[in-house]
Amino acid sequence: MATENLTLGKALTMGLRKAMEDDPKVLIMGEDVGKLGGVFRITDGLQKDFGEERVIDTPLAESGIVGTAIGLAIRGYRPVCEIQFDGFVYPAYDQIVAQVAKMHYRSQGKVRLPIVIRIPYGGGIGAVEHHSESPEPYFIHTAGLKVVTCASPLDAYWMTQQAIASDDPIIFLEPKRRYWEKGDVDTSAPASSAYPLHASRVARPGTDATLVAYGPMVKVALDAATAAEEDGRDLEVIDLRTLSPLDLTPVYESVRRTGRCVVVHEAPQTLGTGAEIASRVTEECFYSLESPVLRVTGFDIPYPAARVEEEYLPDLDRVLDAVDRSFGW
Amino acid sequence: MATENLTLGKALTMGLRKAMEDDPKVLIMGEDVGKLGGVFRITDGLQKDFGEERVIDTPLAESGIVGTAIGLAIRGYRPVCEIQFDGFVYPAYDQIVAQVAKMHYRSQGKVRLPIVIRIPYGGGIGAVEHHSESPEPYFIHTAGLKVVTCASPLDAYWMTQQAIASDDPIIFLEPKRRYWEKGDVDTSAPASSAYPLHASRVARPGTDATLVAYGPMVKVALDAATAAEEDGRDLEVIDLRTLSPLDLTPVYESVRRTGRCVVVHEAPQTLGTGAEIASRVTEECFYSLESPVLRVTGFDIPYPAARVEEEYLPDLDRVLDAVDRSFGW
Amino acid sequence: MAKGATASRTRSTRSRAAASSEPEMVQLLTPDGKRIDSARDSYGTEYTVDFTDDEYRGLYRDMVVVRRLDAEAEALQRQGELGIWASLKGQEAAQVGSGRALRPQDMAFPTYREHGVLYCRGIDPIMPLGLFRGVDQGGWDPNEFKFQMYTIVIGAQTLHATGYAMGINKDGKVGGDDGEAVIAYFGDGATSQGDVNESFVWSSVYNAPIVFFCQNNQYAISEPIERQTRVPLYQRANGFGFRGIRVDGNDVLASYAVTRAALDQARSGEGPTLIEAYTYRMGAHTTSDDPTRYRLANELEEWQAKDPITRLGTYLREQKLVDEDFFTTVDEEAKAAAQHLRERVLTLPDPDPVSMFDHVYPHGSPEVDAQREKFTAYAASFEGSAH
Amino acid sequence: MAKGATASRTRSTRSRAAASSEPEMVQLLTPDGKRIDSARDSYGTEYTVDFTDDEYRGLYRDMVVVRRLDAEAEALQRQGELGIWASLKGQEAAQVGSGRALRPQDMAFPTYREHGVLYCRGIDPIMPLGLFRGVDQGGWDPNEFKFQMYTIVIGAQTLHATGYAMGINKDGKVGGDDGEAVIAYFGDGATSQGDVNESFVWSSVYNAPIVFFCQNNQYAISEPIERQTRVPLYQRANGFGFRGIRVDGNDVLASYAVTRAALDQARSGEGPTLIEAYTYRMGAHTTSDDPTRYRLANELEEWQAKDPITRLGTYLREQKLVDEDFFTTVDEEAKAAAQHLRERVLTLPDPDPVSMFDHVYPHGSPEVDAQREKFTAYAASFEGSAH
Ligand SMILES: Cc1ncc(C[n+]2csc(CCOP(=O)(O)OP(=O)(O)O)c2C)c(N)n1
Ligand SMILES: Cc1ncc(C[n+]2csc(CCOP(=O)(O)OP(=O)(O)O)c2C)c(N)n1
Ligand SMILES: [Mg+2]
Ligand SMILES: [Mg+2]
Repeated sequence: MATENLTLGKALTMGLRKAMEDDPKVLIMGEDVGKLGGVFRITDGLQKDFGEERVIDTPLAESGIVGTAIGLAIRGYRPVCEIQFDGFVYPAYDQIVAQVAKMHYRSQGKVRLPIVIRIPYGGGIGAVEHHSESPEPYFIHTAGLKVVTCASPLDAYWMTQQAIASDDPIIFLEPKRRYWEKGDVDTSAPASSAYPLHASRVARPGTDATLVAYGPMVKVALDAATAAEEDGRDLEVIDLRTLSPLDLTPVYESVRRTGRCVVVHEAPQTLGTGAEIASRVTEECFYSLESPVLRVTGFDIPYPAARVEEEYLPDLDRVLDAVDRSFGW
Repeated sequence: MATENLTLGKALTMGLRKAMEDDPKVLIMGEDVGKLGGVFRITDGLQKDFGEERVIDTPLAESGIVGTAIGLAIRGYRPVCEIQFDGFVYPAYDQIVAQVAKMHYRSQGKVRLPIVIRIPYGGGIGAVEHHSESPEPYFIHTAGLKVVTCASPLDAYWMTQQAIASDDPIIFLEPKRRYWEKGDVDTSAPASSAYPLHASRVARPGTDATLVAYGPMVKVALDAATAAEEDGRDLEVIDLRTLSPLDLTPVYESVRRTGRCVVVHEAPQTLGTGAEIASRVTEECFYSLESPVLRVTGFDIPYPAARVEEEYLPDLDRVLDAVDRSFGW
Repeated sequence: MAKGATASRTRSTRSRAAASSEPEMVQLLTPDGKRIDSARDSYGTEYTVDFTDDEYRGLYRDMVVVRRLDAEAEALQRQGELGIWASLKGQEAAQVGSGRALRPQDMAFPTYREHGVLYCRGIDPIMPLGLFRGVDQGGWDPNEFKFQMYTIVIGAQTLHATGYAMGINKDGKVGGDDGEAVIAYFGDGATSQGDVNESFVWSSVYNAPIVFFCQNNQYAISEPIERQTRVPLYQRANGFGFRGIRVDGNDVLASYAVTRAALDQARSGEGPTLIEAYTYRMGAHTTSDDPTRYRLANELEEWQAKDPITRLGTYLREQKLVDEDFFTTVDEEAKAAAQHLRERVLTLPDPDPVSMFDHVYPHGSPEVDAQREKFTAYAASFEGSAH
Repeated sequence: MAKGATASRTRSTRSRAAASSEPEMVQLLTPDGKRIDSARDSYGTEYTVDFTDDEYRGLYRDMVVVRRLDAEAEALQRQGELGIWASLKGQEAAQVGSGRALRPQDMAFPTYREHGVLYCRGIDPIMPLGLFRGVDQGGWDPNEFKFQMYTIVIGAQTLHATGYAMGINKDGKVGGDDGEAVIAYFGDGATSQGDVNESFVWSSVYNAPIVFFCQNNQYAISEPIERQTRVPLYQRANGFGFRGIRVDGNDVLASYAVTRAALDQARSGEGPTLIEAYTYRMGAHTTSDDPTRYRLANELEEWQAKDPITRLGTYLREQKLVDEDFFTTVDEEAKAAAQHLRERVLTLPDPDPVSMFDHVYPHGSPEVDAQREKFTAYAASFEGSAH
C-alpha cells in the first residue's frame, strides 16, 4: 500500500516515470522537457534519471516534434510528445491529422504509431493569448486519433501509463488549471486495478438531471451538483475521460432516468464537444428527454484577455443557470 | 441581359475576374494559379490579363501562402489564396486559426484582414488520398473565420465577389465534384441583385420533412427530394450556403412545419457540421420535432480509397433511408 | 553491387563555388556517353565507380524496365484503368542510381514518384498501382522492404525519415559497414515547405544518419524552379550545417556514386548530406496535367539530348560491353514485364466496401464498429434489389 | 539620426569564414568601451557610424530608460500587477540599435520581447503592459506607429513581414531614400520553425525589401542555441540566396550600422538580409521561468562584462562626451519614466466583460450578437445580488 496525496501534475510525472521504467522504448520529446522539466515541470527529473537519449529537448518547432516522432515510432520507439501549450499545437496540425491519424489506416494496419501527444489545455490561469485554448474538438473530429483527458490525480497517473502502453495514437489533454489540485493515488496498485482508458465514469450519482463534463470542468460540474443540493436537486455528474471514442453509454443510461442533460466544456460552443453529445443523446434518448440537451461552453469568440476569462469560462453559476433552464423548459 | 449557361468552375473564374476588375487591390495567390490557371483552371487566363504582380505563383508551402497573405492584407491588399486541394490546407493551419482568425479581435478592430481562402473540397472525383476531404468543421469551429460554400454556378459567381468584397476573413469552399455542372448566370445583373452572402436559402419548398445540405450535397438532397415524391413525400431542401455564421432561421421555420429534419454532409459524422445543426435545431424546435434530427454523413474513418468512395459518400439512397427512419421513429 | 563505388575525401584545390556562378555538378558519364574517370564535389570528395560489366548492364536494364513499366502505367491510365499516374520519365538515372546505392539495411522514405526506387527495393511494381487505381494506398509492407509508404503531402516524409534516422542513432546502429542509414526523397518544390527545412534543422542538430535526395526535375507541377529558389538548391544544406552536393541526376553512375558515399558517411556517423539530383521531368506532372500550358517544346528537346538511358546505352556500346542483341533482349524483358503488369492490373479486385471500416485504429473503436454494423445492415437491405 | 551610419561596399580581401571556425562579428565598440573605426562583414561591406555627440548620448539614454522600464515591469509582475513579463535585459543594444536604424516609413514586426524597439517607435511604454496584465493584447495602433502587434506564436510574424514587404514591391515603393523596408524580429529558437524558413524562401524568391533581425540571446527558454543549430545562425541565409551577417548585439553602434545598411539595401531593391545579433538574455525567459535550473551563474557573469550599457557609458566618459551629471540625469529620467509607468499600470481599468464579444469580425456576426445578448441578460440577472 503506497497511497500518496499527489497533485495532478505530480501524478502525471509519476505516470510518465512508471511508463519509462516499464518500457525502454518510451521516449519523451518536446521543448524544454529536459533540464527544465517542462514549463509546468511535468517531466521534472526524468532527463536526469533516463538520460538525454530518452528525454529529448527538441528544436523549437511543433511539426518537427510530431513528424520526427512518427519516424521514431516507425523505428519501434514509443514517443511521448509534449506540446508546450494548447495554442502551439497548430503548426503540427498537418503531421497530426494527415500523418499520425492516417498511417495505420493507409498502410492497412502494417504501420503502427504508438505516439502520445500531451497537451496542457484550457484556461483559468490568467495567461496571455494562445495559452488557454481548448483545441479538443479539432482532434475529436479527426478519425484515426484517440483523445482522452483526465480530471483527477488518480486518472492522471493511470491514464498516462495506459495511453503510452496503447498502440493507438492518442492526444492526451492535461487540464492545466488543475495541475496543482490534489488527490489520493495508490502507486503500488497493479495496473490491472486501473479503470479502463476509454471509458467514462459516473463521478457523482444523481437522479434529477445529468451533467456531462471532462477535464477541467469536472470540478465545476461537481461543485454545481453540490450547490444544487440546496435547491433540492440531485444532479448526476459524468466525467467523460475519453473524448474519442466517446463513451456515452453511461450518459444515455443516466439521461433515460433523469430526462435532462447539460454538457459543460470550455471550448467554443459551435461544433464544440457538446454538439456531438447533444446530437447523440437526443437520438438515443429522444423519448426520455424533458427538455433539449443544453450546452454551457466557451463563447464563439477567440479566447479573451485574462482579466475577463472568468466570465468566458463556464462556472458554477452558468451551469446552475442551465440546469434551471432545463427544468423550466 | 447577358444570361449565360456556365459551369460552376467557369462561374468562379468569372467571379474572380470581376472582383479583380472592380478592385485593383485584389490579388490571387497560390500554387500553379498563373500560367496553368490552377489544377482545376479556376484562375485560367487571369495572370495573362492581370499580370504576374496580381496573379502570383507562390513557392510550394501553404503556411507561406496564408502567412504572406496576412502581410499583404496589412499592407492594404485583398489576397485571394488558393489551396490546391482540401487535404493540403493543414500546413497552413496555424496561420489560419491562430493568425488570420484572431488578428481583428486581438487588435481591437485596428487590423483588418480581408483575405479569402479558396479550397476545392469534397470527394466523388476518384482521386488519390488527401484530395477528397471535407475540412469545413475545423473552420466552422474556429471563431473569427467565416465559412461559405456554393452549390450552383449562380452562387459561385456572386459569392466569390461578395466574399472578396467583405472585410471578414473567409474560407471559401468550392465543391470540386460540381465544377463541371452547369447553370444559368446573368453576369450583367447588378451586384445588388445578388442573394446575400451569409444567408441560407430554401432550394426546394416542401411540407413533410426538412433536408439540410450544402455545397456538393445540395444536388444529392434535391435528387432525394425528387425521388421521395414517388413515395408521396414532399421534402423541403435548404441550401445552407453560409456555414459560419450558420443561418438556421429558415431551418427552424421549416422544421417547425415539418417536424422532421435530416442533415447531409460529406465530412465525418462526429463533430461534423450536422452535430451543430442537430443541437441547435433540437433546442429551437424541441416541441415540434417528431423524431430526432438525423445525420447522413461521411463515416468516422479517414477518407477511403476511391474505389469505395461511392459507399462512403452520402447518396440519394442513404438520404432516403434516413428520411424513412425519421418517419418510422 | 556493394563494392561498386568508391569515394575518397581529399581537400580540393578548387575553392568553393561562389553562390552566383553556375555551380559544379558531379558527373561521371557525359550526355554523349563518355566516361569521366572521377569527379570531385566542392568539399574535395572524389567520386568514381568501379562496376563490373554485369553491373553496368544491370543498371541499364533497370532503367529500361523502369521506364517501360512507367509507360505502361501511363497507358493504363489513358485507358481508364488507373485514376491518375505520376510518371518518372527522365528521372530513371537519379532513381536507379540512388536506389541501387542503398544497402539492404537502409530505409527509404519516398514521395509519390519513386517507382524506380521502389523497383530497386525489390517491391513488385504492381504495388503502387493500387494507389493510383484507387483500390488502396499502396500495398507493400514498408518495413519488410525498407521502403516506406508513398507520401503525397509535400515534404511530410522528410520529418519521418529524420525521426527514423534519430532512432538509428539511439539504437547504436551507426558506425561501420553494417551501420544503417536513411534516404529521404523529395522534389525541388518540396524544398519550400516548412517541414523539409525543419527536417534539416533536426538532422543537423542530432547528427542523424540521413541523406536528403532532392530530385530537382525543374518543375513543381507548372512552377519552374525559380519560384522556389534563386540559388542552387544544394547550397541550402550549408546554412543548416551539413554538406550539399549537386549531382547530374541523368547520370546513373554519378547518382550512384554520390548517394553511396553520402549514405556511407551517414552510416559511419558523419551526419546528413543533401544531394540535389539535377534532372528533368520529361512528361507531365501527372496524367491530369497539361505541360503545354507552361513550357516550350524546345526545352524538352534539350533535355532529351541528355537522356539518362541513351547515354548509358552509348557507353555500353562504345565500350563493347554489349552487343546489339543485348538491347533487343532488354527491350523484350521490359515489354514482358509491362505486359505482366498490365494483366495483373486488370484483375486487381475492388475492395469490399465494408473493409473501409478496417484499420482505423490498431485497437479498434466502438464508434467505428457501430458504423460498420449499421453500414452492413443497410447494405444488406439492398441485396437482391436492383441497387 | 538619419545620417548616422554609412556603409560602403568594397570587396574584402578576407575570404569568407569557413563554417567550422569561429565566425566574424561586426563590432564597432568593444566590451571595454573602445571604438573600432570601421568593420567589415564577410561580403566586404564596411560599416561605421558617424554620430553627433547628442546622438551618442541619445542612444545611451534610450538604453538606460528601456532597461529601467523593463525592470519596473518585472517588479510590477512580482507584485501581482502583471500576469507575466518577458524581460529584454541584456538585449538593449540590439533593440535600440536596430530600432533607431529604422526610418519613419519602415514597418516592424516584433515578437513579445521587443519593448526596446517599441520604445524607439514612439509608442507609449504602457502599451505592452496591457497584454502582460491581461487587459488586452496590446493597445497601440500597429499601422499608425509602423510597429505591428506582438506575436507570441513563434515565427508566425516573419511571414506577415514578408508579405508586407512583397506589398512594398507591388506598390513600387522600393528605390531611393524614401523607399520603404520591413524588419522582422525573432529569436534564435524561432529559426527552427518552418514558418521562419518559409519566410526566407519567399523573401528571396520575391526579392522582398526585408531585414530579418534575429536576436540570438543564446537561449530558447531553457534550450541553449546548440539545440537549434550546429553552425552560426547568420549562415542560414546564404543557402536561401541572401546575405547573412553576424553583429555584436551588445554593441549599439554596430547594431545600428548593420541594420541601417541592410534596411537601406532592402529599400533600394537589393533584397533581404539576415542579421544575427549575438547577445544574451541576462534575465529569465519570463517571470515564470527559473534559469537556475539550466544555466550556471558564471555564464551570466561573463556576459555582464559585455554589458551593452556599460560599454557605451565607458566610451562616453572616456571620450568626454559627457560629465558625471549626465549619468545622474539620465538615471533620474529613467526613474521618473518608470514611476510614471507604475502609476498608470495600477489604474489600467479591467475590460468590461461584455466587450469580449466585440471585434470578432469586422462585419459582426449574428451568432456572436446572440451570445452577447444572452450574456448581458444573464449578467444582469445577478445585479444587485451577492454575486
Ligand atoms: C502540402 C501539399 N501541397 C500541395 C500539393 C499538390 N502537389 C502535388 S505534387 C506538387 C508539386 C511537387 O513538386 P516537386 O516537389 O518539385 O515534386 P515533383 O512532382 O516535381 O516530383 C504539388 C503542388 C501536395 N501534394 N501537398
Ligand atoms: C509555436 C510556439 N511554440 C512554443 C511556444 C512557447 N515559447 C514561447 S517563447 C519560446 C522560446 C523562444 O525562443 P527564442 O525564439 O530564442 O526567443 P527568446 O524568447 O529567446 O527571445 C517558446 C518555446 C510559442 N510561443 N510558440
Ligand atoms: Mg519537381
Ligand atoms: Mg532566444
